[in-house]
Amino acid sequence: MSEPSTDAQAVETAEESLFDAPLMAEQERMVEAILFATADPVTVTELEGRMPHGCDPAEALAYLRKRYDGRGVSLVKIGDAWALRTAPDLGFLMQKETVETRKLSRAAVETLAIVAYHQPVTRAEIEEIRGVSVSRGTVDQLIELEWIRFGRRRMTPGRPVTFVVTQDFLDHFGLESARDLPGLQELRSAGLLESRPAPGMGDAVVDEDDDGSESDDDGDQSELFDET
Amino acid sequence: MSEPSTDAQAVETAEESLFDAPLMAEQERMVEAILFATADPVTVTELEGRMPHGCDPAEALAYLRKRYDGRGVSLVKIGDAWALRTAPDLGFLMQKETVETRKLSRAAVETLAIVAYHQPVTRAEIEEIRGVSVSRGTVDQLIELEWIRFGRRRMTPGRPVTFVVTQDFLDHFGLESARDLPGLQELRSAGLLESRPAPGMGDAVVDEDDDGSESDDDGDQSELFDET
Amino acid sequence: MSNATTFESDVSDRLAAEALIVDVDGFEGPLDLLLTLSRTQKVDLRQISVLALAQQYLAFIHKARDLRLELAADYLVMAAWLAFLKSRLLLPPDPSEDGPSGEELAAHLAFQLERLSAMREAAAKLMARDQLARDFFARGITEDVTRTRRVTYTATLLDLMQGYARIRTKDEFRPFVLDREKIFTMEEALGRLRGLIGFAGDWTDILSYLPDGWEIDPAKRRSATASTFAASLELAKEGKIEMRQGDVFSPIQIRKRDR
Repeated sequence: MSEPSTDAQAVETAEESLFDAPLMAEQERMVEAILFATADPVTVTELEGRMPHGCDPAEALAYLRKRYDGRGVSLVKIGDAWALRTAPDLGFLMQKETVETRKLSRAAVETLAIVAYHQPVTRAEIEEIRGVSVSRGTVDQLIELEWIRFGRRRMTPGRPVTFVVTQDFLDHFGLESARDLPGLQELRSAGLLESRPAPGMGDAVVDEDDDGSESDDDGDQSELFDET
Repeated sequence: MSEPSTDAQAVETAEESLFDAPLMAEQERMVEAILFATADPVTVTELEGRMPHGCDPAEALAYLRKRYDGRGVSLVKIGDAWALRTAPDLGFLMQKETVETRKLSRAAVETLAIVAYHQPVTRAEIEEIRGVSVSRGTVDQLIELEWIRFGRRRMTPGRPVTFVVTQDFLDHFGLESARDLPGLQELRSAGLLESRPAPGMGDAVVDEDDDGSESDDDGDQSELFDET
Repeated sequence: MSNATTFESDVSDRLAAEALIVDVDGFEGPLDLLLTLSRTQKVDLRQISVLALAQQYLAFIHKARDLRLELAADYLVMAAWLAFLKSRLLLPPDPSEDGPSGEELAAHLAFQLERLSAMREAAAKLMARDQLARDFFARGITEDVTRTRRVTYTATLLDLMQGYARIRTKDEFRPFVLDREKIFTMEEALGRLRGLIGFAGDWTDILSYLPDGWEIDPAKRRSATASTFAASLELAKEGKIEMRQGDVFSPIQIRKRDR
C-alpha cells in the first residue's frame, strides 16, 4: 500500500502539514468517495454514520471544499446536506446531459416563488398575494416536482396546512438555504414579506404573528423569517 | 510508475508558463466536469467533440489522472474510454449504497396511513377502516421498519393493544408531528384525491377533521377522527 | 358607399373588441390588470396615484362593458370596490363614519400591488438562476454496486397520503349506498303503480299503493309516499288515471281511467 504516504504528502503540500494530517486526509478521501458515489445530497449525520467511528466529516468537508475550489466540479452545500455538482460556467459542455424540463406555467412559477419567499405559507395567503385563486393543478405540479411540500399546520382557526420548499428545490436552484434566495433581504426590509391584513378586517389574517411564537422549535424554515 | 513524476513536472511547467497554462487548466476542468456528469465512460474522441475546438483532451486527462492520484476518487480507463470511479480501497464505505430499496406494498402503505391518521388505533379498527383483514406480516413489517410501535392498551373488553407511529416514522416522512398530516380537504385541493366523492358526502368527513384539530394537546390525535 | 364605410368601421370595432377580449384573458385577475395599468403611470409603485389607477381601471371595465364583453365576477367586484374607494378618496372624511379611511385602503392596495410586483420579479430572478440538470449537473454514474443486498422498504409522504385518501374516498361512498336503501325511486313507484292500477276498480287512497314494509319506518314511508305521488301525477299526465282530493290535507285518491 503506497497510498497513505502519497496522501500524507499531498496533504502536507496542500494544508501545510497538520499534526493529524494523515488521518484527516483519509477522512477527506472517504467523504470525497461517498459524495462521488451518489447523485443526491448527503447530510453530515449520514456521513458520520457511514464513516468509521470518531471521524469528523464536517472538518473533512471543509478541506474538501477548499480542494475543489475552482475545479470543474465543486462541493456545494444544500440545506444541511452536501453534494458535488459541476461548475455552472461549464454548463455549455453538457448539452448532451440536459434533460428537457417541463416548462412551468406563469402561475406555477409565481406560486413557487411565493412559497419560497413567504414560507410557511397557506393557500389562502398565496391567493391573497396573487389576487387570484390557485388552481389544484398548480400546487399538484409543484408537489410532484418535489419542490414544495406540506409544512406544519398554522395554529389559526381551521388549522390550515402550510407549504414550504424542499431540499430538492434548494438543490435545483443551487441554493445553500432558503435564506440565500435572491433579493430576500431587500424584500424583507421593504416589508413586502409581511402578511399585512386589509384595513378594517383585522383578525382573519393577523395571526401571522402567532405563527412565530409557535415555531420556536428547531429545524423548520419558518423561523427563518421570524428572526431579524 | 514513472508517469506521476513526469506529469508533475508537466503540470508545474504548464502552470508556470503564462501562455497555455490557463488554457490547459481550463481544459482539465472541462474534462473533469464532463466525466463527472456523464452517465457512461467517455472516449477521447467524444471529449474532443464536446470541448471547444483545439483542445487536447488526452493531455488534460493525463493531468487530471495525476490530480486524482491517491484521492478518494480516481480516473480509470475502461476500454478506450475514461471514467471517474471511487477508489477501490474505499468500497467498504459504499455498503449503504448497495442496499436495495423496495416500495412498500399497498397494504402496508394503507395500514401505515391509518395508524398515522388515527393513532392510537387497534388492529380491529384498522381492519374496519380498510374493509379487509390486516395480515400479520404487514404489521410485523411496519414494526420492523420501526415506523409503528405498540401503544397503550385500549381499556375496552379484551384490552386490545393499539398501534402508534414512531419518531423514526416522523423523521422519515419529514413530519414534525403526526398532526401535521394534511386532511382530506387539503389532499383534495392539492389534487391528490383522484376520485371525487358523491356530492355532499365529502365535506362531512373533512369537517370532523377540522373540528378535532382545535384541541391543543400534543399527544396523539385520536380525537381527530374518533367522531367519524 | 356609405354602406361600405359602416361595414369597415364594423370590422375595426370588432377587431378592437377582440383585441380587448384577448387582453382580458391575458390578465390573471383584477390585481394583475391593476398592476399592468399602474405601469402606465411610470412611477415607483410606492408613489403611485391610487385615485388615477382606480379611474383607469373603471374606464377599462366601462369600455369592456360597452363592447359587451363577458367579464368575470371578480373584475366587477374590484370595479365596485374601486368606485367606493374613489368616492372615499374624493370626499372629505366623515368623522362619524367608522371603518378604515380612504387613504388606508389606498395604501393597502398600493402595498398589494407592490408585493405582487416584487414576487413577480423574485420569480423571474429565481428562474434565471443556474439550474440543476440545465446549468450544473449531478453525478452521472452513481455507484450502487450491489455487494450486500439488504432490502429496505421506502414510501414517500405522497404514497402515504394517497393511500389514506384512497381508503377514505372509498369510505365516503359507503353511507351513500346505505342511504339508497331507504329511497323508493320514482321509477320503482311508476312500475308498481302501472302494475297495480289495472286491478283497482274505484277511487283508492294512494297510500294504499305503498310497497310492503315501507309504511312503518318514517324515512322509508316519506320516500315511498313522495315517489308514489309523483308517479301518479305522471300517470295522470299520460291519461292512464284520474286523481282527486276532497279537501286540503285530505287523502289523495286515484282510479283507473277508462277510455
